[in-house]
Amino acid sequence: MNSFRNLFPAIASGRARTYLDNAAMTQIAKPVTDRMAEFEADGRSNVKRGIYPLATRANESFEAARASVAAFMGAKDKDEVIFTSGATAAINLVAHAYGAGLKSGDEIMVGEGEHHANIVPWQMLCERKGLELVVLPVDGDGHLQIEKMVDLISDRTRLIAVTHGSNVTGAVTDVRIISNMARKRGIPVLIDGAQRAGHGPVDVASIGCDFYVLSGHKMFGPTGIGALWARPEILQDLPPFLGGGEMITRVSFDGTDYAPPPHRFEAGTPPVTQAIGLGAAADWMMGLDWAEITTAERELTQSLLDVLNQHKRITVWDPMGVAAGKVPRLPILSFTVEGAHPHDICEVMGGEGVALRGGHHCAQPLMSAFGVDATTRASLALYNDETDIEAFDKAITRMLKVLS
Amino acid sequence: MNSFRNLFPAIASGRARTYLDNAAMTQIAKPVTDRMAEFEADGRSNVKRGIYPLATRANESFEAARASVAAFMGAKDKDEVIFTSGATAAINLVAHAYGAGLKSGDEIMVGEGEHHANIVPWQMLCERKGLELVVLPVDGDGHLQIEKMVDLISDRTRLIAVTHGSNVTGAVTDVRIISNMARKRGIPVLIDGAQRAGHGPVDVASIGCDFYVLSGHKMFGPTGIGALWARPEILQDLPPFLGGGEMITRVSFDGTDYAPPPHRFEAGTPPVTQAIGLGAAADWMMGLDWAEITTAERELTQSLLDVLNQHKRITVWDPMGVAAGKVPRLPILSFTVEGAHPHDICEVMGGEGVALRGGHHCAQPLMSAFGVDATTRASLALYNDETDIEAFDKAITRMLKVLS
Amino acid sequence: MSAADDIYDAAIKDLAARARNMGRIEDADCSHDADNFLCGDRVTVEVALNGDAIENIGGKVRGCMLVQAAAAVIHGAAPGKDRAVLAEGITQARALLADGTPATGDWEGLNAFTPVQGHKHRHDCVLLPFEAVEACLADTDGTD
Amino acid sequence: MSAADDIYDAAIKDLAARARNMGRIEDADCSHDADNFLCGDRVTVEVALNGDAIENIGGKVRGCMLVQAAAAVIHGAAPGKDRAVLAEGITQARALLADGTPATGDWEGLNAFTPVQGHKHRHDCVLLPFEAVEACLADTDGTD
Ligand SMILES: Cc1ncc(COP(=O)(O)O)c(C=O)c1O
Ligand SMILES: Cc1ncc(COP(=O)(O)O)c(C=O)c1O
Repeated sequence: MNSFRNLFPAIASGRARTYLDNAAMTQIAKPVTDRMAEFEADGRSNVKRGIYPLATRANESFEAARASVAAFMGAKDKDEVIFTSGATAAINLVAHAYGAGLKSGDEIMVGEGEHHANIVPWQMLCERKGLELVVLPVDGDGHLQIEKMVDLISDRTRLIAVTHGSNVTGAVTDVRIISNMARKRGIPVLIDGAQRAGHGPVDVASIGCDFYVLSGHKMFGPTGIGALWARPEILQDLPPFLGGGEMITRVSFDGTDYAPPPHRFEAGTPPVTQAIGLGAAADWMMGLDWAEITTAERELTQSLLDVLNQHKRITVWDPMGVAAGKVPRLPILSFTVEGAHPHDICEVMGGEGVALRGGHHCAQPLMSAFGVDATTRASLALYNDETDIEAFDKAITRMLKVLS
Repeated sequence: MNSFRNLFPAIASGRARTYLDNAAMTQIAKPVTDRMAEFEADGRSNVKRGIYPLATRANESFEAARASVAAFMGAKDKDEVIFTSGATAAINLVAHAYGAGLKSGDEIMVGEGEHHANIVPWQMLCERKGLELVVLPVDGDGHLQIEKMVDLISDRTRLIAVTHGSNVTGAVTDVRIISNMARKRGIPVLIDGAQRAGHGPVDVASIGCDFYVLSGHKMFGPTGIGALWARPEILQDLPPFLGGGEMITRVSFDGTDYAPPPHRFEAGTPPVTQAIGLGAAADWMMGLDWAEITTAERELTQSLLDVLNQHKRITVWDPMGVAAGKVPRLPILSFTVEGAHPHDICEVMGGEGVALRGGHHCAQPLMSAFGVDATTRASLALYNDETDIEAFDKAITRMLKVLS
Repeated sequence: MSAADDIYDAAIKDLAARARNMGRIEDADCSHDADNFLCGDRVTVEVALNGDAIENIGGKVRGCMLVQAAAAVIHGAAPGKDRAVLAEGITQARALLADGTPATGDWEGLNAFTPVQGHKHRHDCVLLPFEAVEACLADTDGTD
Repeated sequence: MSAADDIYDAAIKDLAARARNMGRIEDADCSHDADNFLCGDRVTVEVALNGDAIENIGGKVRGCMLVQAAAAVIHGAAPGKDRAVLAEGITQARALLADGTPATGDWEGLNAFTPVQGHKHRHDCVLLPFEAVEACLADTDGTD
């Protein structure tokens, strides 16, 4: 048995058996729930201003969590990390705070294969400020066509927002090339790391991007928490997004002075316990052997592909070359079955104990590019193993029979 | 011993001994942590779209929590409740979504004694859209001067935002009168119930307001969660605030259609586990005898006042008549000590095991109205009892000696 | 047999296959897109009226087998009847899903959905095509 | 004695009381407000220079006893000295708080803060007046 399974009570107990919906939400790790439970059982308190012992302990735990998340992301300083309620909130923060400085006619470039979280905030920004949304297309198997970027960049391009890893196909974007090209032209780059973060620490310094976002619930951490890393030079001058307590220096009805980053961007009581949980998830993940895990994840992905490829009715929407192990990919894949709708597939396979997600995966433009309404998705995490593949194989066979 | 103490491990164990900082954050109740732990141990999943059994269970738990919170607030239908990451996020949501329809010259009225969470979002809205912020003043003991409201309302007043209960003085606002006056003039009212919610269920129907916000961590629930109730007629037409997954009906680069409420306002993966926790807190609180608890809280407040009134160096910033039990109040009070700064008071009392908060309490305009920089605050919750008053009494005596 | 399989019986499959017979109507009196925003399914319906009678129903279903089957039931039952038949269909569909009340008369075909009763999270699939036709008809009668 | 009391000894109280002697300076060469945004404390400083020498320091302290005491130490040590003395004061204050290195020379008065070393969350209180004077002087020298 995969040795990680013991750290996930829902997996170990078999209650979440054959859980292959990790791209939507992973199970939560015991080191995470333990640290959160300890924080609350020992007396929780609000952070940032208290003086009594519980309050200083809470604040130290909260700031230590920030440091852990910063280390997980490869940030130089913990204060480059802003806690948000999730990846979506983090992208919206950038769309509002960075977007506040943009003017009618400016352009935002997004990938065609993005999750709605990395499309809709930009559409709304464009609507508010009269900007143009420029779309960088994907090819037939969902890879961004980076070679088209140069032609699509203009002297009005103000931001490039792309995913690090697709939540539909598992395609990994070459974020270093994109950041490098953008940097030469002085254009900031936002990387949506929501999917990537569940598969090991990242390094914003070597990527060379300007914003990086992630979500706790996709990296074995709690729900209700996410993080935004931003280059400190940019953060320093960004106006706040949400208003409230703890993000100000002084408030009067004549005017209000804002606090320095990261506090300027953390209005109100933050998700304290969840931030501590995300810190625990980051710490735990940083202690693992990711070379080994990545190899295991690739092998299992290949096994999934092998199962699917046995059946003529099944088409895999597979990033080019990945099946053969040539390019980096996340252990996420989408498939369609002739004559069967993804919701029905998920229903039948769910009945067999196999958790899959069917639908547009919040990536309708990518579905349009593929010319389908919906796909069925299987996505792995470090606790999946061969027993899951066997169950998947059996359930696929049954599903093909039931939905014939 | 107070019978609630057993339901709060941090209190029962004495680790959070003499915890009198409940207005900043309450301790979390065992029925809440139990329900959250169960949800995760049994296999969590993302909500709103999944078809396999864990996903439908997650969705049912999430929507049941929405129904619980709706019942706690006195809402007719669960879909009038939007989950947010806290009260601050809820107020910002209204400032953006409702604010989107306002025009230069329109006016927003706020109370002078508000928490920054109910000031700064409106200041930022005024800045963005060229609106005017009109301030409804407080009197010398921090009560809103409702009688001035009529004169301050104009035909450009578009919203009145006031707190249900002050986080500094415990003063309770007569939100029914305000809502009634506003309603006659067609002006929506937002009530900030962050403090009030920790002291029992509320009833938006009988208040007659249009928006009501609260936070989980101040009502024995988890951090990272809050709720907005809004009148359905208003909600129906409000544009979304944050963009992302689960808040859309259809996304394409030609344009995007938004989902109906409440989903239109819940972009991205919500704080699933925390929403379930808030539902548990609401359920638990709805089962308690609030007449009895309120009496006990008032008696303890009186005991705190009695302790403070023994000392000539101490001034209590007490809502008029409350000491004598004449008007409703929350069990929150602020005091200043001649020759001693609140931070030093909190340090010394914290050393004695008494947790108090000192500072401006995110209510700097109220501090200015009082002519002070900061106060020291004691705030009670249902688990406080006479042992806390005794510890407070002893610590006050010691503090006065140390800081003489 | 696992819990989920019971809804995919021969009756449902048969109906779903028949949804393909529902062609498009060029000169419909009304057309409407109904979305299940939670799952992304979409039903496009077109209705041709003849006075108060439903002459023909067409459109396109992009959704699961249940959505297709429900569209096929409507397509089989409604044409040639008074428009009021639709309201009756919705009532019967809701009753069947709620507590298993068997459908009768024009809507007997709905009984194919009896196994869906135990699958609450799929009830909306059955109702989506009804809502689409209802909204479509509402566009034509000025009531609403 | 409880853990928190040790910082409120006679030396600190004495210093804090002396902060009141720090008057305002009408025609200062610079003035600056420094805020501890986390707790809300604010130090307003005014500095009168005579060439590179600090002639006088004035201002107003709205903060806890530690902020007051630190302001009093500066007010006692800096006037009459070259402006460079301030940088030395900050270095010594940081060293004292970090690992208890005793302050020496002009800044011996800082040793009153030795008990604060164990109260990490109060270190910023001691540093706030220094940061205020530093920012104030930075305004006058064009470096920055
Ligand atoms: C690629 C990608 N980006 C962003 C998001 C949004 O993350 P969240 O829902 O946690 O805010 C997701 C989650 O589904 C995702 O897969
Ligand atoms: C009266 C009042 N309103 C709003 C808030 C903001 O709540 P939160 O910090 O949970 O967003 C608070 C919390 O301190 C409060 O006391």
